[in-house]
Amino acid sequence: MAIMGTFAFEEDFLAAAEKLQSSGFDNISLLSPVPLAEAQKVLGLGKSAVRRFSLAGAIIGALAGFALAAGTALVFVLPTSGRAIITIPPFLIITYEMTILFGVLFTLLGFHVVSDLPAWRDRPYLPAANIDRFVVVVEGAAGEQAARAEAIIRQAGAEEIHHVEEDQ
Amino acid sequence: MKWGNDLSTFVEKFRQYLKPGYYDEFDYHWTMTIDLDRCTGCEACVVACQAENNLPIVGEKRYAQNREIKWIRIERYWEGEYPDVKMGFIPMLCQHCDAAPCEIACPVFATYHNQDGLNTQIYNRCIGTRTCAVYCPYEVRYFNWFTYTWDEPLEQQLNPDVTVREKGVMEKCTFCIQRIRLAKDNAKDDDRRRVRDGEVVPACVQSCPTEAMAFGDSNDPEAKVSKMMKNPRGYTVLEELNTTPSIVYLKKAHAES
Amino acid sequence: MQFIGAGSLGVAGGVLYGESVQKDVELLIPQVVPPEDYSPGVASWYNTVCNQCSAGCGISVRIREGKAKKIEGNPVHPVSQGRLCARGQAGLNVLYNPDRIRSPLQNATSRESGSFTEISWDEALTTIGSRIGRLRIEGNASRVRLLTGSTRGGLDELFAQFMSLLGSDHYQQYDFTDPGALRAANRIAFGMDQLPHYDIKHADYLLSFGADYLATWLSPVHYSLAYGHLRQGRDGQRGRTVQIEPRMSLSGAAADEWIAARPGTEGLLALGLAHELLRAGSYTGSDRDEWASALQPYSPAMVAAETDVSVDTIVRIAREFAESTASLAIAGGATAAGTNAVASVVAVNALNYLAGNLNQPGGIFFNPDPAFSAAAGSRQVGMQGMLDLAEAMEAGDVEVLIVHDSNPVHALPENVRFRQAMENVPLVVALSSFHDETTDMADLILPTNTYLESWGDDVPDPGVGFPVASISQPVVAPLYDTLPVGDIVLALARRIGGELPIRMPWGTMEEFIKARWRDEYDGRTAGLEGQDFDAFWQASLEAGVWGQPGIVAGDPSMPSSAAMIAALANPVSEFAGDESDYPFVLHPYLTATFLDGRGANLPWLQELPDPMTSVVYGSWAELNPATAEDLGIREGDVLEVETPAGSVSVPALIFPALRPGVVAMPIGQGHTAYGRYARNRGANPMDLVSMQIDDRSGDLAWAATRARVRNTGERLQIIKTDGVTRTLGRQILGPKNDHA
Amino acid sequence: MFDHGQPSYAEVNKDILSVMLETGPRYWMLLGTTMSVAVIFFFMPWFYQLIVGVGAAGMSRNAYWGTYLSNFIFWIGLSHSGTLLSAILHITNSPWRKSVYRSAEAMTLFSLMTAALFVMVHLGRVWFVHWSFPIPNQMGLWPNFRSPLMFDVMAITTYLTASSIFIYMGSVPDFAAVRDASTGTRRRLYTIFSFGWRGTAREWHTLGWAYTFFAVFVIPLAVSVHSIVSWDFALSIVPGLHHTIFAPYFVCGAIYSGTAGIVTVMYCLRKFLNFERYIGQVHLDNLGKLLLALSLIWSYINMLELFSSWYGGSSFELEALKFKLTGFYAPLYWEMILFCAFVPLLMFFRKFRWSWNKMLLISILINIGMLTERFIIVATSQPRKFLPNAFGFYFPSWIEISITIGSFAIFATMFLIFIKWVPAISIYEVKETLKPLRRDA
Repeated sequence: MAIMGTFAFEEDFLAAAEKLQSSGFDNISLLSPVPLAEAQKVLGLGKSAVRRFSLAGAIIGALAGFALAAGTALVFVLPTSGRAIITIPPFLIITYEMTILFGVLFTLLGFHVVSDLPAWRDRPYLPAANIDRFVVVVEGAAGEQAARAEAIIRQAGAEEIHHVEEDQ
Repeated sequence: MKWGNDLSTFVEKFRQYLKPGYYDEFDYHWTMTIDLDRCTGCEACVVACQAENNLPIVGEKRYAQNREIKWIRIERYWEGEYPDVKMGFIPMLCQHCDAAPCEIACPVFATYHNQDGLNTQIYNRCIGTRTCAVYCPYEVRYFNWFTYTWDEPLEQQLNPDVTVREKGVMEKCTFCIQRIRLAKDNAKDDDRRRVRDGEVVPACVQSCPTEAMAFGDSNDPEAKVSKMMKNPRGYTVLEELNTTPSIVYLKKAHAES
Repeated sequence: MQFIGAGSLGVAGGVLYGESVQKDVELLIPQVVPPEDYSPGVASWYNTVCNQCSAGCGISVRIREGKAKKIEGNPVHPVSQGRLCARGQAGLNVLYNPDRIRSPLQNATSRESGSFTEISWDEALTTIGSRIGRLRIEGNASRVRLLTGSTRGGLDELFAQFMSLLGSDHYQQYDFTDPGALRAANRIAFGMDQLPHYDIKHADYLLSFGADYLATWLSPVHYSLAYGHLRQGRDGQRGRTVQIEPRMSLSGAAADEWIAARPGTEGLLALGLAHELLRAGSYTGSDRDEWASALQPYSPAMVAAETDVSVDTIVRIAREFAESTASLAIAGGATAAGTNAVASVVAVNALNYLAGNLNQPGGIFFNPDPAFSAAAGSRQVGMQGMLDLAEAMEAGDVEVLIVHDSNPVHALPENVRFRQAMENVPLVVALSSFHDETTDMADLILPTNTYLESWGDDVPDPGVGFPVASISQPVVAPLYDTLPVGDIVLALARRIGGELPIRMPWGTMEEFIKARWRDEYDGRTAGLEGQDFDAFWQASLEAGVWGQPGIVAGDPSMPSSAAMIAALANPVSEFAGDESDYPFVLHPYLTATFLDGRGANLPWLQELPDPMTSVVYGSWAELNPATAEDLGIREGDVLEVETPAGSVSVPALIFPALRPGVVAMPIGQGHTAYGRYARNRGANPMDLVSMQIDDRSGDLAWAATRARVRNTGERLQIIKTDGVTRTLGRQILGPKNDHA
Repeated sequence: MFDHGQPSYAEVNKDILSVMLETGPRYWMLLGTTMSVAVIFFFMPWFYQLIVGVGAAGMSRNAYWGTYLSNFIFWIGLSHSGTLLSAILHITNSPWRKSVYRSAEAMTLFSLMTAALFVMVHLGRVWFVHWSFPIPNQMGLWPNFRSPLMFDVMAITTYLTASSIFIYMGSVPDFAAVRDASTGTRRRLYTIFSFGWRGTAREWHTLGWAYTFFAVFVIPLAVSVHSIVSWDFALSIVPGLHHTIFAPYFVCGAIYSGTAGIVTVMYCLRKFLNFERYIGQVHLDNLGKLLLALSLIWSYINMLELFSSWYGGSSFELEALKFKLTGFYAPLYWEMILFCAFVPLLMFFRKFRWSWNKMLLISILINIGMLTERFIIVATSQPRKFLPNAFGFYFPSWIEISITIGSFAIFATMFLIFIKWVPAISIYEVKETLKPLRRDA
């Protein structure tokens, strides 16, 4: 069972978030219509792992790029214009493009992995959160725990509180 | 894969492939010399080429649009004004450059340098980007803007040793590669390693009524071309571009006195 | 219904797509089971004789799967020596021309209509045979006329026999390109009919008076070979050539020096040179004084004034000509086409005579008696003969006119009225492969095999210094329901009956040729020892040519200088038309591609850029740049060129190497018939030529007409491959610095 | 920054989404027109050309490259607006970017597609175009990676991929907004499009990082793409094309025409989609300044090009130069100079920078100028190469002209479809620029 509290104002929302965080609720998500640096701070999100994907992608791309150009040149040796078969300068251009291509693709992959999207099941959500409301969601809290969470949220000045059954 | 599985050979090959240039390794280096002092601009070579290589009859309309296809053409240049006016002819055909500007241009390897030192054009491979023609400083590449047809029964003349090109394909002088292939086969048949000098000549050279053109393998120092190339009148067109053409022209001599 | 709709839509789309991306399959070998007479994929070569001009080059034709693929020069033939000109190679277009006549035709209605209906050979031959037969019996055989082009060798012999047996002495030939003036002049100078062998190959100073020996004069391929040798064939010795003509021809372009003397005065210039030669005292013959007196009037000063060539030039050229060890002077083209043609050529001959070039290497060799004692050109009647013929036809003296390989309606000036004269001939028979202007006027068209499908033989004229004869054999099976000309003649003979079939017993041309060669073989023994006829025949057939290099002409009857001197008079050509109304001189010239127009129906030649101007398809009128500027004429302006004889409209072309005051026009285009490639293309300058005849040769003075040009204001694109024809200082023709 | 007072968060959603969700007849008429123009002017002539051959165009042995290639370059150039600007401005986080970048990126994507189409039209045998892709095949034959055209293939495919990912990822939160605001099929569709986006802090955080990396990758990519396109010319030895300056010249020209393109597009968005509240003076002003700067750089490089060819003094270069400046196409050349070098100078005056109509006019003139620039490059250099005897002339055929017109219709069509599928202005980023939802705000 999940508890959702909607807030009209950022401060209340953040206050609630901090309170919950400090009182040991680990499974909370903070929904907001715009990115909020503070909210991310509350959850202690620092550097994202996405950047590792990007780096890996770029490196793999560079290798793949040169391998493609040089390798295919060797598969079928066709001399042109008296140039070397493995002609470094033009192959660097291919390398360059492939670096970027793979970099981008891996970053995309990274995004999906880290943000664990696409979501395969619906999760507690209020459309208002994508318009002009801030929503705190506490999941996996039951019984007396839930009551405490609800108290904290209400105390922080939530407009409404929703209870939703999580589909297990 | 060409290099097999052996790593060392691979590395060795790899090193070798890093060096530019290849001409010294050619089996043959087919070369043509054209003596402008003999050339009279009679255009016999032009028709010879048309007959040998199935060049289309494009018709008046296409000609007016500069869509003609003539693998070898005669360029004319006037010098001076009347009455001291002179005319200079120069046959212009694919120069089969060792450092051909056209070859790097092709994205699909439709044109490349083969082991006879020929600048080849593979019609089946061509996708018609026309880049090679733009890059060619001698403007000797011709494009099939249409699929040309022959008025029946003219098609019966078509040379079965040469393909008929379809629309969207680039074409150019091949040094009559079909003749070269035949000569090499014959050489193989009677267990000679190499084609004899003068055993094969392109249609244009064959027909030239003034014997202005010579053709042969310049790797062979005894060949006629090798001797002609040493002529002090020898030069290559647009030398400053460093395309190292396989066609050496012999400048028109001037009457003493 | 929807299904059909959708289906057909799909089909249409498929078809269009296929159309757009695929090309239809073509079979290399038309038959499923290849016939025995050839093995697929293997080329065989047959030697025969070229018929594209009257040089008589030997050719080898490449055959694959029974189809002719390429024509090259016959390496063992002394005329072409393995080389061939553009015209010769385009012979394949003659064989496979889409516009060939494919079966006997009968004129459906009127002659003008040009519409024909197919008939059987039997019917056609019977019609002609019976008619001629009747005339023969009536003793009116002379009402049968036979006109051919420059037919030589066996066919000529066959025609001659046919006509003489018929009892008509009216077998005549007309070929615009036949060097009648040259023959006449040589007859006067050297007293011989056949042309001498001009040894350009070994000359080191060639002085050409209007003779475009590299493109159109006598034997272009042979002379081109010779030219190559003259230039670079000998180590350290490069022959010089000087060309004298008002409009730079191919030979002029090749020459070291190009002199545009005033048109019509070339002969005079020759005399001026002769005068100077004599004065310089290099000639020491016994008849020196006669010459001196005869040449007295032609002082360099006087000649310079007349010819517009500076005195120094005259003196210098005379000196060079005299001093060169092997000098040679030749005359042709416009020089041999003035009212003074013969006089001019005689003057040139005199030059050779005085410089001692006769029977010298690099000079003029007289040919020995030709094989088959062929009397070359003896039946060429020239323009006078054609006028007589036209007159006879006009007068109704001609009942049957047989035309072969000659196109007078196109080749003769309008004012001969040949076309109209033909109206009065009850039966005109054309032996032809193409619907040319004359053929279209015929009542009966007997389609002939092309020369690549026929038997024949030929004795090249001019010869090469020793006896030569070539055999021409069919290299492919006839494409259509046509017959070789010879077979037609023989068939006619059989139809006509009387003694003809008895005296002309041969079934086919092949038999006739073989018989002819047997006679020749029996006649000659020298050089044929230990070779029976069959071997000889086989060898000659395979080689395509037979010759005896050993034999040379005995010392010729040394020319009588008296005759020459007598013939020198009146060296300046008279022009039709008054200079005040017609300020320009009309200079028609033969082109390397079409010659007198016979090549105009060959697509390869139509698409071949004209060597000097790069123009394709259509004709033009050339003007000197300065002249054009004065008249405010740009390239492509349509000019009306008008002469006393008529007028044509052609686009203007600015030509740098043309004497001011001359308007030059290429001959060969302007056909009103002659197939899809030739019809209605350009103009025919012969329509402009006034009827003037040099009575000493009876030939038309086609270069002796004045003209005026008018800018019609219309424009017509001249199709040419040339962009800019100046090097713009780029070293394309070779580096400037060195002096190799 | 907002001319007509600040909208509330809710209004932002309403305004922007309404464009997508409510469709009037005018839209359908417009779409119908552009589509039919595209078919009649572009695809039908192209099909005809497929059947008869490229000869349907005006090219000949004097110019093997014609308007197809010059248009290709033009469209590639136009594509440099969006992604590049958007990325640069994102990295230098300048807030005014936020309301324009979405449509700018869309422009990139669509002009890139149009450009790709022109490659197809240009090819002699387009049905074999796949031979130029590195696809394993039984012939064991691979494309020639030494060829400038292969650089193109690689660069453009990469650019297409990168910029589509870039624009898509930027719109994921907005897809969620569409999902929430819609029902039925569209809702299901956008549920998929938005990956089930909720806007949790973690999602925002990852998106932020990823987006920044995309931006970092895209900037050098965009620069490389147009450099590579310029090398198609510069790597030849043809006089008039063989210039080292070409890469910067093309890149600068590309951004130049792209930016001008944005101004035009913004004008339309503002006018027809009533985005007056979001696209305001500040954007126009900033873009104006940017354009001005670019035009100055462009003029400078142009002078450099002329100067270096003239100073080099080689007969070949001089001939090409002479033909360009005084030949048949000289009027076009000077028209280009007028439109791209002089007209933009007007933007020195605030009067012009602040007037939508004036800016629209200027931006359109600039792009006309850039279109002709590309045409001049192909039409004046090729007919004046090395051998005077082969000098000639090139004039486009009616088919080429019609296809050129058609390409604009194709672009418009794609854009019209786009505004119905993707919020033309980034909802959440506009919200960021509003005053935050705080008590103290």
